[in-house]
Amino acid sequence: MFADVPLIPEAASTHATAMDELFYFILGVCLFFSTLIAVLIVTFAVRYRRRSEAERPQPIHSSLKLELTWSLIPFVFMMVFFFWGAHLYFSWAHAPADSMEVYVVGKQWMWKMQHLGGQREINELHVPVGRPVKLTMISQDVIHSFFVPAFRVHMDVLPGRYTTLWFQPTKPGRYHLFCSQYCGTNHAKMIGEIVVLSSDDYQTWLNQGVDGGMAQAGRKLFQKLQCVTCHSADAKARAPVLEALYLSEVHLDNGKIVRADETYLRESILYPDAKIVAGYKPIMPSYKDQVDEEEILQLIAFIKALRPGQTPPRTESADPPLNPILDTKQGK
Amino acid sequence: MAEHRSRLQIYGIVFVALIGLTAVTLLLGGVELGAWHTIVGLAIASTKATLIVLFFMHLLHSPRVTWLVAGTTLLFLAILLLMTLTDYLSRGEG
Amino acid sequence: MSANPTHLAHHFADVRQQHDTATLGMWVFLVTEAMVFGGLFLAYTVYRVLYAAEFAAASAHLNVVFGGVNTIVLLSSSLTMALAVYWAQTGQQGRVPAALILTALLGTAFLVIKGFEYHGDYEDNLMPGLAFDEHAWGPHPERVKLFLVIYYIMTGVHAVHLIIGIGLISILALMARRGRFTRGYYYPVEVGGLYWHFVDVIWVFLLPLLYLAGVRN
Amino acid sequence: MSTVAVATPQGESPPVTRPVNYLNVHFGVRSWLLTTDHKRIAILYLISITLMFFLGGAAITVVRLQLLTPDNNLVDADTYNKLFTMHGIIMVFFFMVPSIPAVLGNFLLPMMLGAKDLAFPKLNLLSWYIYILGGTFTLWAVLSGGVDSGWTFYTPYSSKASHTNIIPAAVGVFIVGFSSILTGLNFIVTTHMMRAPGQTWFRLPLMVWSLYATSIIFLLGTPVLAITLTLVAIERIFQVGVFDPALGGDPVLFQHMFWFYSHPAVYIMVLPAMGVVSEVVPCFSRKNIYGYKFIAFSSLGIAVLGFLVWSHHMFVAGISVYEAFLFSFLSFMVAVPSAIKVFNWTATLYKGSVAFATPMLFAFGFIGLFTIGGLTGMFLASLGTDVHVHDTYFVIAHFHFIMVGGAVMAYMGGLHFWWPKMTGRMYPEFWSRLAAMIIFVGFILTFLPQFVVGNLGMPRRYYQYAPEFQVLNVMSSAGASILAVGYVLPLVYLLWSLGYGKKAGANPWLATGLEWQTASPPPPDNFAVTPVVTEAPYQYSKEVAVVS
Repeated sequence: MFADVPLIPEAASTHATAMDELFYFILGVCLFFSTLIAVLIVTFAVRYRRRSEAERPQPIHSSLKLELTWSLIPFVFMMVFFFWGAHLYFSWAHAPADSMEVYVVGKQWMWKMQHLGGQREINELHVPVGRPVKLTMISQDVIHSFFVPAFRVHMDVLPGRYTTLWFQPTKPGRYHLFCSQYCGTNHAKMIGEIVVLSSDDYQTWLNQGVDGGMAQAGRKLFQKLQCVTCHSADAKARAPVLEALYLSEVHLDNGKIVRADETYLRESILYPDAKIVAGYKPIMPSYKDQVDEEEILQLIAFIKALRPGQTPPRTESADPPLNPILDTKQGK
Repeated sequence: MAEHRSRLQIYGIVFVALIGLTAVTLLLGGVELGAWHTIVGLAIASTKATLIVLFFMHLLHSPRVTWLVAGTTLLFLAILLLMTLTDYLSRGEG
Repeated sequence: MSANPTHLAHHFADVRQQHDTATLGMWVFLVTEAMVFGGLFLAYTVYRVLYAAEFAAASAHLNVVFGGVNTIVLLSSSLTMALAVYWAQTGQQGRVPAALILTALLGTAFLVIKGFEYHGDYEDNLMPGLAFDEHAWGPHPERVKLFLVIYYIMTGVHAVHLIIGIGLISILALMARRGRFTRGYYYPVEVGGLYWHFVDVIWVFLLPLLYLAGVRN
Repeated sequence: MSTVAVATPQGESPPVTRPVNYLNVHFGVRSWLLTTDHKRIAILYLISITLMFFLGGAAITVVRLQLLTPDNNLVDADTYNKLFTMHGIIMVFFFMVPSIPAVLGNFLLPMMLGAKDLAFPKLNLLSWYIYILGGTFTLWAVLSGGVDSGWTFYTPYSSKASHTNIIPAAVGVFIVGFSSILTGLNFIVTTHMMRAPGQTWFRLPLMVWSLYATSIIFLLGTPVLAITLTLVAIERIFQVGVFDPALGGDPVLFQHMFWFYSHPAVYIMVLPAMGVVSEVVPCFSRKNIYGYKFIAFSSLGIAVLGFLVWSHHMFVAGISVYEAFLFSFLSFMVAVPSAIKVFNWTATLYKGSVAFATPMLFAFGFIGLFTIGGLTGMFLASLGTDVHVHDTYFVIAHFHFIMVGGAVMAYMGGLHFWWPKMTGRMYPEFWSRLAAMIIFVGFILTFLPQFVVGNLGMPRRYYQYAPEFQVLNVMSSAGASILAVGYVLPLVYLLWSLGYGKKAGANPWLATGLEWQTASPPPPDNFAVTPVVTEAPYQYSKEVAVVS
């Protein structure tokens, strides 16, 4: 029974190896100091135990030198912990530019993943070994937290706002995914697995039953919702051309300039009047009640992928929308 | 008695100053001052609050411990506000 | 200083100690009050930083005339309160009840005006949940509502404090009429005054923050 | 000392004269419920928080039973969530926060200062009634269906998603906050205004310094929690936006406001514990405390720095990277004054005359467990490692080492140390030493495995878990059962000692400090004659006058 009781967590990402070094360094320092204090207390208590009720030890007055010593030595160690930890956190907070992107929606009590290639998963995420993966996450209801112990990564998933997380798996296998921010009744069941595959296996997995990429799904939505009527390829149309928009600078009618990132795109779909592009009128209706978080992510994926000349023609007959539900029980 | 009359005079001056500053606040409400709009408004409010605390609440003639209490309050209000705002003002940076 | 044994609690050495203790006690209590409002000021500040435009727009719709008049009413009540303390302290006990009653009346006037103001806010569709026009505020009506909610909470919490204050001052007025206070024993008036002035100080900050967040024309 | 011996009331054996003390000066329920004597109020608090402690303990017993197997169905998910919420709310707000301040602090502070009572005795009684009112609301919330938000009340779960009794529970916590505020106000004003002649700041026992520092936190932190819970309640009742992102709010702001109180609340629990240890260690080493001023100022340092570290609960909550840097740095800073204290207590033992009486055993337990708790805090303050262990059992283990291993140990130590003073009776030494050992062993067995299982990745608040975590959870549950024995045992023998314990003299430990210079139990006004203080505390090298 005890043979398969792990005592240290598996390390399966680049973060994990980097963090473990710091973890064991802190552990070593802490063990040293707690042992030191324990040994001192036991030694003093035994060595100076009361042998007679008449004992009256001499008073000892504190020495400034000693006080400063035991203030400064811990302080130095703590500064090492701080800078080392801050360094790791900084790299943890910034995903490499060539990361593979995956979109995650958390809801009570399941994880929904969408790949750019259109693959959708529930409570499971397949990723290739050795590539950085960046998750863009949002919650549909309360706060959740995306926690993969083997990768040493952890990030809260908030309603109304994107948060991101990245990791680079180092060995194939299946790893726990936990929701670690208490989210209600089945919090303990909001669990899943990250499946890390070798490159070949990942290719095989990718080719299984995919019906169009995420951007493709977004493209269909774009037509279905009639976005294309105004956001056409015509620069003189009623709404801005969206080609090559992602991460470009947008000039607003109030003179400000914003970067067209995911947050901006999301806001423009839900609250079109919030930021008006210079030269256009605020005529776009809000799509707040017509799209859910997953569909917003599909639209964003479409806009991100939209290169010059790729805006769908207005006349193209729209396909019927994809059935976006993999899990029919949880249908919305 | 002369000292008493002078305290009444001080109250009178403080009151007039308070009313005057209120009038300034209200008048400035219609003036475009840009970023200074809020700063001026709060500066006037702080001045008024200081007058009330120093004279009406007798802080000026209170023992050191009262100053300590008042100072501590300001310090921790500043901690609460500024250290939370640090988060909001630096979000999206770095 | 003549110790008045009927007012001196058993655990104090003399009247002076009792007076200073009570005064310090009120100051320390006001620390907690300041932190209560501190939490509200924090919420206000954070959302104002995030939603400056909506806050400015919504603020400009509040009735600054009521706000301004109420400021003057409250400042006047602070003056009468300060006078009450002064007269109690200098032995002019005969004047204390009138000053206290005037203070309480001014406080009540503030609340009445505030009531009219709330009513006006209701008629102007500035009351989320009861009367609010979702379409009158551009793309982000929820941010406007957030401002209004904070406005009602801040003024509401302030009003609650004022109501408590009016109660305290009325009791003090009653005690003063019955001749309870002397030059040596007037700390209840002093302590009540501290509380009253504090409530005034809070309002002094609420005026520019709530009514003048944006430029008015 | 000079207690006045007064003839006992008629009807008892004539030759016995019994001094009037706070317990026998009046009798009857009314004399207790309307008392303004700080010592009686302390006893009222003692009874109430003991009740709460066992209620909170009962809740966690079921939790530990549920966690014996990975897919246990002893209780369902909802019940489990309500149980750990009940445990958290009761233990934090109704036991830990008032424990040492409202019981030992209430009893001792005026005596340590040489005063007859706290500055505002009526407010003191009021604070107990407020505590009872708050407790009633919370218990009502628990009994009429329960609360499942966790003691942290995170929005938007608490304000929108939860269908349980959030409002009454929040109202209970809101109300009980005012009990802390009144206690803190009383302590601060009393310390400033009511010191006996000659009782200067640097002659104060360190317990007073730590209670003073604690009171600062009570006053500055509690109101922010009160208004935060009010905002949650407003959002929930009127369905208007304050923190809900769907209504324009920011749930992270709730976390800022909540932790502005709730992180310093940890120091509310541990600072008074440090005060107790600073009294017990010199007494049973017969030494002046080493580094008096460093310990005194480190208490104030902890109280202030404790307010500058709250965002370390939010490193993965979506705050800015720079905010995280700032708060990580400050979190390490607050460890320095704690380290200073531990080293100074250790140095006090050096060349002392160490006696292994029960309070000292608890103090040793405190120092050891607090050190482990403090050092494991390094993993949480360091950004790199917190990203992994955040919201896992590692955090649970860490704060239980501080709060239970630290604060409860010291509370038990203090209760034993001053028990003779409070009751006039000695507790049985054998049983109490046994209890101290059982608690220590049970504690280690309960919480050490939780560090391991947390590092393995077991999140907190899970009613079922992955099978590989089972062995460690079984160890933890086994430890908890030992711990339960350790806590029930003192309840039994302390009650027993009320009737059968050996009579304690005024100063059974030959301790210094004004509270030991008056009779046990003390007279209603504490001192027959107002004492005059002429020297620094902890003069253990002098021959202490034995008072009977």
